[in-house]
Amino acid sequence: MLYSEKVMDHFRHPRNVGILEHPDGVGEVGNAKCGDIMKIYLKIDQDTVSDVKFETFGCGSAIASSSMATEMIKGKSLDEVMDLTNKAVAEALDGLPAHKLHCSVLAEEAVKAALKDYYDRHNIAYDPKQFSSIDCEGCH
Amino acid sequence: MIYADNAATTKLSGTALNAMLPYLREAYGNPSSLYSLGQQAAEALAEARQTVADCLHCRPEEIYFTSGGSEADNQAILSAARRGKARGKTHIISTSFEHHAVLHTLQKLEKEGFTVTLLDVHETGRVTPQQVAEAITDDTCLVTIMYANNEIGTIQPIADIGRLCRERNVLFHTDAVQAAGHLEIDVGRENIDMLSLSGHKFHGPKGVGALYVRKGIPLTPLIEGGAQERRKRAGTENVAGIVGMAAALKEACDHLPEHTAKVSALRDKLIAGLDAIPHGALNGDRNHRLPGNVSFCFEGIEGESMLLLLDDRGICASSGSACTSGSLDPSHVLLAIGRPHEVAHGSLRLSLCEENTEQEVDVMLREIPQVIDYLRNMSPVWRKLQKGECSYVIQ
Amino acid sequence: MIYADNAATTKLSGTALNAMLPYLREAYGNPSSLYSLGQQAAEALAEARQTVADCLHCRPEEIYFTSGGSEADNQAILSAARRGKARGKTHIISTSFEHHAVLHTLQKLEKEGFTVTLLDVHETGRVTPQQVAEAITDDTCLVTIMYANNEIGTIQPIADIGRLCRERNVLFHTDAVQAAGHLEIDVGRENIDMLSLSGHKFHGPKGVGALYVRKGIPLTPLIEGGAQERRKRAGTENVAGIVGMAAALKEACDHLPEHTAKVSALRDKLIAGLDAIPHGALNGDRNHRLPGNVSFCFEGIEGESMLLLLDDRGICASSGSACTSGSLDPSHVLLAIGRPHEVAHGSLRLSLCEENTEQEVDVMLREIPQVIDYLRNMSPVWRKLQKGECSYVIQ
Ligand SMILES: Cc1ncc(COP(=O)(O)O)c(C=O)c1O
Ligand SMILES: Cc1ncc(COP(=O)(O)O)c(C=O)c1O
Ligand code: FES
Ligand code: FES
Repeated sequence: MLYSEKVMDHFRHPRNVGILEHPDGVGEVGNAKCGDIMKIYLKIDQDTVSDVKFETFGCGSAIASSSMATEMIKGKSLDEVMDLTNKAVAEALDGLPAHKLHCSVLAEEAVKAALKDYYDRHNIAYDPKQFSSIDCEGCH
Repeated sequence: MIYADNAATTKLSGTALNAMLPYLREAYGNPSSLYSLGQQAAEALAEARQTVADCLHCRPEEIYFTSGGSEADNQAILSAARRGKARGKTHIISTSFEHHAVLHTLQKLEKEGFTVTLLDVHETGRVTPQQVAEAITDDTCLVTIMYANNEIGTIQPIADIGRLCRERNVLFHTDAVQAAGHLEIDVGRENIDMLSLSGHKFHGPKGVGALYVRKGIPLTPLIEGGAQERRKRAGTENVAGIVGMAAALKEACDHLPEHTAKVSALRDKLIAGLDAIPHGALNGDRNHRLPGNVSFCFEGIEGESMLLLLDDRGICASSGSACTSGSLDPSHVLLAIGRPHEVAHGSLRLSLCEENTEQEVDVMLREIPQVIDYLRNMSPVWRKLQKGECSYVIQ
Repeated sequence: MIYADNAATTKLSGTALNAMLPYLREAYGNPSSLYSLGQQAAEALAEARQTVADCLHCRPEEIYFTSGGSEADNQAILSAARRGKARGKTHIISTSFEHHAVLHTLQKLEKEGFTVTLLDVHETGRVTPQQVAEAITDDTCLVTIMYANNEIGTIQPIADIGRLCRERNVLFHTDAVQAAGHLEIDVGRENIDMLSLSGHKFHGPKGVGALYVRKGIPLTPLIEGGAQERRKRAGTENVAGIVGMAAALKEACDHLPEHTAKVSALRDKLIAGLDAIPHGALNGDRNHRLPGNVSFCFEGIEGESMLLLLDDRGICASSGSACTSGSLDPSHVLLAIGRPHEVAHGSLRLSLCEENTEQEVDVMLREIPQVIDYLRNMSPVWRKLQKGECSYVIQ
């Protein structure tokens, strides 16, 4: 199979799909031109992700990566969220085909973009360098 | 399972398989061998060549067997280019939505100094003979235009282009991989100089194809070696494959009108049903279209996830062509007919054959809208469109 | 019927046919398609690649499937030549008795400005590593030397040549079409950079082959188009053929010592029997020889008539190689080992496999001398030799 059982499970039964009405942070990365957009909504209570939802326009591995990423950060402290890597997402999915690894990159970036949005909205100081990876240049 | 991806490949027909089996079992001789077992294979090749020639309305000595459509395309184009270069002509005309077997070969020639004009195929997915006429210069050595497109199924005005090329004394090659066995082809009447076809697109085996080259046109080998195929294509012949391809082509051509009627009725029903989905649109001309081809773009969703969900529901479909599925770029064909990138990503191709049924069409018309709805509901792009934050490309 | 032309082609093994049948029937998906039917074909390809890699002792990603041995030879050599040219190196070393798939490709390169050294293969039909060492210059980009010769069956000192090429940093390709499945091959241990093989020479199907290319060595496509074979060989994959070839190769490799023992005993009996015919001689080295190869030249007769008479007696044999049988020239291989033209015309190749029996050998040893006698009796050449009007070349 093109995808692992894990990927197909998250693709067929995506966790946390949808939107949050009053999110504390929203991150959107990618562009439809490239064929993939991910949007992550965060609800944050006491420096912890209390709820998370996602919307994705993209391939099977993009949907599975978003689903897995939201599971991995739900209930986690913001420090832990900051430590999320695309590699961890891909590994949690039992791997992705080489040409689909960028979907997991997109998932990491969407989460971090949402976190950055939370910091921005709440005037919380952060080191901008931490978020410097959020761009689409290196995707393809 | 509903198999609706006959443009990617087809099921080997029973007739073709039965024709092949003796050559996979007891009749295993090498056609170049002198003894009876070898000559039996040589006769099978000769018969297959005659059959293929009959289907295209040419002579058997104008047929060269290859390992498939890609090889035939490569050899035809490179061969015409060599001939052109020898005469000081290095301009080639083609279209922007050819198969990669053609486009990549042209790119290779461009690096060698050839100039390539890729004609616009318009929103309809068709070139006009006028475009070809205007593009031909004194430097033009080859026009290569596909008979029918593999993704959107549009049929080109081949006979008109053929006449024109013949008048202007320019070689004309057509990639008929999607047309052979599905459309009536007469290479003589249509003034075709070279034509490529591939066995597995008309219920023949994979890994075997043919190149028609009009008598008198020199052909350069792509694969050098033994004296097979009148020294134009070396390598021990895939006897079983060739015999199977010929049997399948004959079967297809013998039933052409009947299959066309059946398949195009299914196609039209499918198109009518999918037309009802909002913000979706048929790709390419509605009339000049392969009998089995249904190709749509749907806004707000991405093709691959649609295919995977359809697979879960037992429907085999594709998004663009099969052989580029390893790539993330949107289909060059859909871009060529003017679909913007974001819409080109949401494409669905259903390609039918005479084994598909009306019941299957009904199932597809039930399942596909559900899958599209489901995916649109989780798509941030669709939400924005719905909210009016950006505007629909397809009304 | 006694089939003694296994160097021309072999009977498809039952194991290989059974492995193929599912892919000729229900499992007809295109390996590039996303849905399960396609992925099932993709998995079959992956498994076949692993199997072939295991047999050659390399990694699956070093295996490229082709349409046969000729295509593999062409692609390997052209690819190495492109790489050489890019580095300013345009000298290639080969031998004078390679298969035409190699020799004709080299001739094409010569026209493009490459210099080709064809090493002498001596009366023994073998090159020495020293010859290769002496021929390599700073300008050498490729050494291509066949693993075993298709006509006279002589095995080359591949491991020694490989070591030497690696030391001198020159690419080494070997045409192992006659060796794969018949000799133990380890591309790593033998320092082989590229290796060609063909399915139908070891009881696999016709029209499918493989090219091994060591990791890190760039490969140029011969056939451009889709993304198949990691973009190095376009065209919808011959899934059934590839699966059949892999099954046949595994079967051959699994039984290698056993088959070698059996077949070489038959060969030796045949050679001993034919040695008794006056004015005939074995072609090529007696020891470094494919297990199944028996190749003789008989003075005073012509090969084709011998083959036709043997066919009448139910024996399938060949004279030289199958794929040059359209030509009237004597075998370049026999000329290369120093046989004069008149003797080279009187050649007989018997190539055995594990399905041949001792009884068949006995029949051949009864029939062949009769046929030779008969033909000599009507040969003016033979009469002259007998009368002492000219002298025997073979004592
Ligand atoms: C040594 C050798 N190389 C190459 C080939 C070509 O293989 P194929 O005919 O499968 O292309 C053959 C046999 O025909 C051969 O014996
Ligand atoms: C229009 C067209 N040309 C060429 C090809 C290549 O044929 P094959 O894959 O048999 O080499 C295909 C299909 O794959 C095709 O649809
Ligand atoms: S989303 Fe396509 S490049 Fe990043
Ligand atoms: S999102 Fe397009 S490839 Fe994954």
